[in-house]
Amino acid sequence: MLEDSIVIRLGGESGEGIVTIGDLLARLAGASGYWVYTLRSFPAEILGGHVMFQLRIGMETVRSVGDRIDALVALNQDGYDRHVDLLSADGIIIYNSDAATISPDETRRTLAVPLDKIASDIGVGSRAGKNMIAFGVIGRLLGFPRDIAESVVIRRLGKRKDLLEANLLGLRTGYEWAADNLPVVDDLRLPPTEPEGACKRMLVTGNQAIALGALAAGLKFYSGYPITPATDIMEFLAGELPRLGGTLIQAEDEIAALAMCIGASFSGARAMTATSGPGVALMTELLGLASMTEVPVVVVDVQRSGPSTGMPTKTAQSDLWMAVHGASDEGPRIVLAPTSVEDCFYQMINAFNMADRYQVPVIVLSEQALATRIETVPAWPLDKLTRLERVTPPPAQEGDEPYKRYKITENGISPMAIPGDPMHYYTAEGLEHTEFGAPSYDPENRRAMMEKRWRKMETAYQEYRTWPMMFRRFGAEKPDLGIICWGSVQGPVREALKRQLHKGRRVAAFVPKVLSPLPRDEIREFADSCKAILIPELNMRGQFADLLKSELGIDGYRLNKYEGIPFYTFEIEERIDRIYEELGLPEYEMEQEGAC
Amino acid sequence: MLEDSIVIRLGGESGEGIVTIGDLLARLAGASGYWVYTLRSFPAEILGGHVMFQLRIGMETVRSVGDRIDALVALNQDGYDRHVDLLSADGIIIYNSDAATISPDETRRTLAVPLDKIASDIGVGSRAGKNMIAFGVIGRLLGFPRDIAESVVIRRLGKRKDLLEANLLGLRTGYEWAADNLPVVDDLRLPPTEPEGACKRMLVTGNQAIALGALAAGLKFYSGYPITPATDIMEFLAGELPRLGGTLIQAEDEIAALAMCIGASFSGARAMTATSGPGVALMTELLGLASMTEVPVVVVDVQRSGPSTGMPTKTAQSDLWMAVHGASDEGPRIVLAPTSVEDCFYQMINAFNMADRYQVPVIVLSEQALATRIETVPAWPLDKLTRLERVTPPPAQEGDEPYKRYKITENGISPMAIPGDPMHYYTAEGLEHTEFGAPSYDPENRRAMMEKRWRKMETAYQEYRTWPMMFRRFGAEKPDLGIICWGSVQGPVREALKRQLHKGRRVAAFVPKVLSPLPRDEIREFADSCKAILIPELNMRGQFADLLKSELGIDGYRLNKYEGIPFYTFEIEERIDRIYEELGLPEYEMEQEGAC
Amino acid sequence: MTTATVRRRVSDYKSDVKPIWCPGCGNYAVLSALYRALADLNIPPEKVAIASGIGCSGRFPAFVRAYGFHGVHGRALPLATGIKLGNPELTVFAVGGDGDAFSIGGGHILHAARRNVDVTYIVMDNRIYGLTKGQPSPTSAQDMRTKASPYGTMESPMNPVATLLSYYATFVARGVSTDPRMIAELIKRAVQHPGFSFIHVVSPCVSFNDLYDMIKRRQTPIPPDHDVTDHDAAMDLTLDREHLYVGVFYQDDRPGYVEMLRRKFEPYISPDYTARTVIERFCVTPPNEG
Amino acid sequence: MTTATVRRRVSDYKSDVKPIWCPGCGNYAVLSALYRALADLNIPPEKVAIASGIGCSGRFPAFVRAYGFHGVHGRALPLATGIKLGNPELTVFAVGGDGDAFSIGGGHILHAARRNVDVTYIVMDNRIYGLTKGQPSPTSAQDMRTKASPYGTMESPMNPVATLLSYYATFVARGVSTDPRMIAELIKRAVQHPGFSFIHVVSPCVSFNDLYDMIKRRQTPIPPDHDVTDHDAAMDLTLDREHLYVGVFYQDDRPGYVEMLRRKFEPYISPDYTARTVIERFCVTPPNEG
Ligand SMILES: Cc1ncc(C[n+]2csc(CCOP(=O)(O)OP(=O)(O)O)c2C)c(N)n1
Ligand SMILES: Cc1ncc(C[n+]2csc(CCOP(=O)(O)OP(=O)(O)O)c2C)c(N)n1
Ligand code: SF4
Ligand code: SF4
Ligand SMILES: [Mg+2]
Ligand SMILES: [Mg+2]
Repeated sequence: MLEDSIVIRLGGESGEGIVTIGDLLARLAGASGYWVYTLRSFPAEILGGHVMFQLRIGMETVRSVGDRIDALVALNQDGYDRHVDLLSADGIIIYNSDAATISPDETRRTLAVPLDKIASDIGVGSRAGKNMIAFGVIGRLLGFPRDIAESVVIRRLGKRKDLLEANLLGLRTGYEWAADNLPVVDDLRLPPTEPEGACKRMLVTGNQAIALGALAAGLKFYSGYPITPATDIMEFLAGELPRLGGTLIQAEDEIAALAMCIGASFSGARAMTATSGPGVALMTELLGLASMTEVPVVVVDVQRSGPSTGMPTKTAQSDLWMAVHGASDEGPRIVLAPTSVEDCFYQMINAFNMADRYQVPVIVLSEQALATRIETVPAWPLDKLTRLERVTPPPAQEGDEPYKRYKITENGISPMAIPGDPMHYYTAEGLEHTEFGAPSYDPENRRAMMEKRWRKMETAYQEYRTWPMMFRRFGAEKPDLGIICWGSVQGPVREALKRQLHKGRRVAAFVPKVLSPLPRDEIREFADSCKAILIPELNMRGQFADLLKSELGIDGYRLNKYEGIPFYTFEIEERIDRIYEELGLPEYEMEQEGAC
Repeated sequence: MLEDSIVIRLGGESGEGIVTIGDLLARLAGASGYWVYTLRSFPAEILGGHVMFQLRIGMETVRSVGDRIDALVALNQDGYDRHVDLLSADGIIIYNSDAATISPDETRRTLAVPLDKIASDIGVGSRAGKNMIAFGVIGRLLGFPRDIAESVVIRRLGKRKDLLEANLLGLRTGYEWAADNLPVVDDLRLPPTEPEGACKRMLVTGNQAIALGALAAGLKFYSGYPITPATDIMEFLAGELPRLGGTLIQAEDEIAALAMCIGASFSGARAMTATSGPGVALMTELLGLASMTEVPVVVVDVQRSGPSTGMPTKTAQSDLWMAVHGASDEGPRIVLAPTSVEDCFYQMINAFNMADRYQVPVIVLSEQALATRIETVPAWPLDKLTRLERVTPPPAQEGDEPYKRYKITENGISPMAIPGDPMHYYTAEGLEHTEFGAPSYDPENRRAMMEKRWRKMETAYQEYRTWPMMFRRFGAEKPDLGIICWGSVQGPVREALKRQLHKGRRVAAFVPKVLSPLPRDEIREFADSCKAILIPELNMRGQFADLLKSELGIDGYRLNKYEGIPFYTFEIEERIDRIYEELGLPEYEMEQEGAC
Repeated sequence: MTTATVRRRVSDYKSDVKPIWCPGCGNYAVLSALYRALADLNIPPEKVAIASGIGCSGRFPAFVRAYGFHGVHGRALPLATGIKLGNPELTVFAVGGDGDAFSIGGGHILHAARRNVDVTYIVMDNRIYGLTKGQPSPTSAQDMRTKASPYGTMESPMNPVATLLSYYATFVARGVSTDPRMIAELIKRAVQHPGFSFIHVVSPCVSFNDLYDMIKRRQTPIPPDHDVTDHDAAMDLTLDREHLYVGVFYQDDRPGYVEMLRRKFEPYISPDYTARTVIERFCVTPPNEG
Repeated sequence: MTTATVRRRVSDYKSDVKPIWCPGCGNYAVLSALYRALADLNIPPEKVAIASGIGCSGRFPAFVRAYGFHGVHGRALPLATGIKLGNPELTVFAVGGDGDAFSIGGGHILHAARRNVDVTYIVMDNRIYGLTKGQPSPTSAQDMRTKASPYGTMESPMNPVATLLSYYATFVARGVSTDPRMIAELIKRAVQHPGFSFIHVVSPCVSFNDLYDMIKRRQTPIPPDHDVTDHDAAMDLTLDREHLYVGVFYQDDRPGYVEMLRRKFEPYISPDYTARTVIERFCVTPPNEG
């Protein structure tokens, strides 16, 4: 077990309800006052195929998938065969003894549950019934109260009274059967916690947090095209946005989607689209248009493994190059990367604020694993969110000079009129243009306009560096080794850090949320304070490491993983070990300095 | 005058034949044994507007536009007003005295030519007639033989007998009028040269050289979509490719264009498309597909100023980021940049060879100014061109194991079957795949495949570094200051170098033709041999400088120009001066070491 | 929407930017027709937005005193769709050339028609790529010789009006640049039409494809007895290769997208249902409060 | 083209890759029909190439023993066009779903039809996005509820056959997955057709949009007396909302693109005209040799 947490993995056939059981367990753990972090696989088959759902349940915020499995729940033979190698030496196997047999050489504890037989005994032969029994058995083994489990089921099925009874019967049967037939396994029980009051915590996926952040930011227009693993952002918003007075259109392709968003934003609405790498690739021409016409727009890229179609259900951090550089010539844009499910929400607030304030496209780089996992997050402080509005021109006076849409200003921001304003007509112009927006090829004007547009990036940096939580620093105060990372790699890095501190190593981490424009002084200062730098990321070529090198001259050790799987904490630690060895970095008396 | 060359600029209304006169003068100079390098502007108006056409005529290869104008030919008032500031202090003004008046403060030599009157005297009031008179006047002033001028006109109008007589009359009138009425201006005459035999030199534009290189490389399929400044590559090939047994399709958009090229290449044909930045932006998804399916394809990007529509007729070197990085995730591709009109041809030969050999997309970065200017180039040695073929699987034998399209090999290159081969069926697969091409999400396989694909880039580097002329080094042998540049910036840099050497400064330049994968050891070695590095380029953000920094750790002084105009030699020199001053670099006795 | 007293004139819609089109270009007729139609409809200029792609015709927005968006090649319609749905108060136009509309932008029209989005789309069809100086477009005649097709084109031309009819666009009309008054009338009807409207203007390019003669020879008013709700009859008119029919081919007055949205979602909208409501649904509620 | 004696069988076209489709998916019928048609036509597998985009149906090529290209979403047709023109000896198919074809790929069909390029395009229309698990497609019924349209879709569905007819595609047919034999017949005719051919297959998605009932209720063979060269009659058949007509709607045997190319350029092709000829034209020839 990894510090006060337990990792449970469920394996079975897709469609057998693995995901339902996992989801209910997550809710049960959440409602019982624990923190959850899930991981799931998506079968390559269109229907059927093997599915894995893993939960890590902890006493406090869980930050990574964990390393090894503490308990494996195998609903069929595959569920055992495929995952048993990851089970820790003192792990436990819980298996459907009607569908799987355990290797005779197995030395770890096993708990047989004749799931099919129990189900037929109470007359619920259906899949749903069996799932509920399994849910009950596991709930009991984990020591979660039955009444909370029942309330979770009631919340989920509240409106389907027809199904509710059978499901509750299955659940109770599971609890009872486990109480009667299985030992209490202490290793499966976390210490009790005090569940806090309602609305202090939420259980959401990264994609849900993105969608909720957008709604909280005042999203008014969404257009998107389905693509794994971003589709459910659109699906979720399709049910909510029109009820909140906004509009959602499933476009004919990604190009149309972004063009519509740019149009809607031009006419005053906060607008966004969400897609994955192949979709962003199609959008780059329009990203250039948004930079040039200075129209705010938010594009979420839920990264998946490529290139090309690649591995659509596998995670990656491999679109950074494209996000920062993917278009013809040089248009300013802002790139944000949320570091956790909780942070997805905040980065959407930032995204809309920065888009509006700096009149640029903002790309939010999420990741497949982050998007699809459920995390327990503290409820967001909805009353404390700030909204930055676009700078609009002041009401025109008689005798004003004609409206300069692209006025050259010191901070680069030109007041932007919203159609309907009777005094500030203009044409948003994709050709190089004068301050009035008229096409111009004049060399002086050109230089001034390029500089004005890019000045906004400097303004953005100078402003955001004063905002809270735009970059984070963890770990030792006077570090020997510094880790610089982005996105969801923050989770395993923080966990590794904690253990490294316990070992007496002075390791620290710096995590920017804004990847362009980078918080350059802060990163440099951090890097200068370390003897060596490690840059772990989920891609092959080291895109972030390259960026740090070209923009800030920072050279670091690299750790690249590109198999579509998030980092395990131990992988980060192993790399740290190697650097310590190579450089002979010092270890100190165990110390606790620095928060993780 | 800039070392044995003369710069003549013509200015007038578009449609007045400025371009015709300029083109004829280029041919006349070429046929008279001189070297030519032109520059022209494109009016923003759709018809009409001011046009400038400039020729630099030299005794040996001309490498840049030059600095100041030696002779200004103004066909109307605008032609005088707009350009007179660039005329050198001892320059000469030749002007149509029926359409322009010269400032009374003008102190430089002026030659009035009453063009309209001369024309009406001989009864050719037409525009074409006036142009021919102007051509004749200038031809005579420059001292080119009249018979060569006539042959140039005959070659151009050979098939239009109806026009020929009137044109020849105009030409002769021009020569005669100038002989009778104008002084011989020595400054306008270059020393005589010995015109070499037929076919030793050609007069071509960069776009023509691209098209001719493609034909010489065995192009079989072209699909493209019109876009300035790449359109005339397609227009030229439309007249030739089908006659050579190939096929050319004007596609419905750039996406279809590249998809067709990928399809044609898959079925065995050498295929290419040409476009500009906005088109490449639309193509990036398919570039990823070509990387992933390992299909050779050549994409020419004639760069223009952006972002977005930007300044379509203005030059830039601003798509390097996109060429190297613009797609989702990480697919290998090769990026080439020709350094002159002559080199456009060679880089197309390289492009097709490298695409076929390494089964990757190859992007050729040309530039608007390079594409549209006429240069005299030595005739290409058509008999000495090498053709690298795709590696195909050996004929299958009974009992062979099934064909592995994506076989993991040491150099990364997997033999590629061509449809029609009855023993090597396969599906080109955009999903991550096994060696057989079957979709696979297996982590081990994934890692092996990513590495295999990227290994080809290392193989490419190790191979091309042994080929001739894949990078060039000019200037001092033991340099104090090193310049690293790419594309057409080579021209002014070489010219600046020559002058710097004359000044006794040890300056050298390194110019890679391959920008990805960079000739890393060669560049590093060069950089290590210099005390400081200067990286001049035609963009704002320093894309190449960033690349050198992130890939090779090279930090240099930057010189960025982003007004859509090529470098003048003096701009490079001024920057060098500043670096010399800042660093106090030594100046030596004038020395001549190093070829430029 | 407008204060009752204002009566606007053509000059109220003219911007300071002088058109850069060649003298004689058919697009001037469309521009003056738009001024006229807007004045007749008396729409406040600030409530008008015009989106375009790239092309000679794409330069249109800058010449109108209104809000404009000169976007990228082929995306006028999705831009206009977004503008309309971002601010349904606006009267929104998409304008552009035949290449912009039917070649690179060809994938968007079907879907704008299916959505019946409240945008008036004016395509200035000169059967050529004007701005890039004369390559064939999807409407160019077969075997036409251009710089890009020196042996003549291989493709048969499309029929824009027939295509739009097959997409069930709810308003389909044609004008010709020789008759700006008629174009103005068509624009007025199109703007008043609920939902998507399409106006095909045959607009000569004097520099690369002068169609004035063809228009003179073939233009024919749609017969007054034509029933604009009769889709088959409309289709028949377009398939007639002799005549270039001018007028309204088809009109179906079903509600436009904005009205459909209103009808569908008005029942669900309430001040009690806010982003907060949605977010709080995700709270993990302890059982006693569940 | 093939050695006279070989007689191929269905099994000669089956690859080793097992389809990953859901049991009952309509695409199986199309796959077996293709095997059957290829065997009947006795085309050597190495002369067959199949291009697809992304979707459940896009997985098609791997299941056929032939050359395949599983490309990106929406680009099956331009890929197939390139494959055919890169090697005109091949029999080339493009295959894919309704989203791939009419949504993201919708801009390419008109132009493939205008070119009359010799490719057979089979669209497996399940009126849904299968692979991404159930969003509406351009052929989804109005008001259809899916995860992405929980209140029902707003758009009216397109009519693929009518659209292809309005594009003047030269071969337009429809099959249904309940009748693989018929699909095989249509494929054979399509392959033999010179130029572009389009087969619309109504192919149920058992997981997200089960159309078997609809097919059973509405499928009707095209009347035997239908004249396939009569475009108007074909259009009428498709506009009938009661019947789902199955068979060949329209066929026009004018030459395909490859044949047109041959006719146009054969007179110009000669061994004396080579790349060298073209290049040498640019030489600056001194006057005495000019
Ligand atoms: C992505 C992209 N591809 C190509 C172009 C070049 N381009 C500009 S306008 C145009 C076509 C113009 O033709 P049309 O749409 O008919 O407009 P017209 O000029 O005839 O009014 C093209 C190909 C571009 N600007 N962007
Ligand atoms: C550029 C891009 N956008 C979106 C996707 C996601 N995607 C894959 S298949 C598909 C649609 C599938 O529907 P359809 O074409 O009807 O095929 P079906 O699965 O129904 O056979 C989508 C949206 C993608 N792969 N690439
Ligand atoms: S080129 Fe043709 S379309 Fe363009 S402005 Fe001139 S006449 Fe009009
Ligand atoms: S999801 Fe639908 S279309 Fe896809 S394989 Fe299953 S049944 Fe077929
Ligand atoms: Mg046009
Ligand atoms: Mg489908």
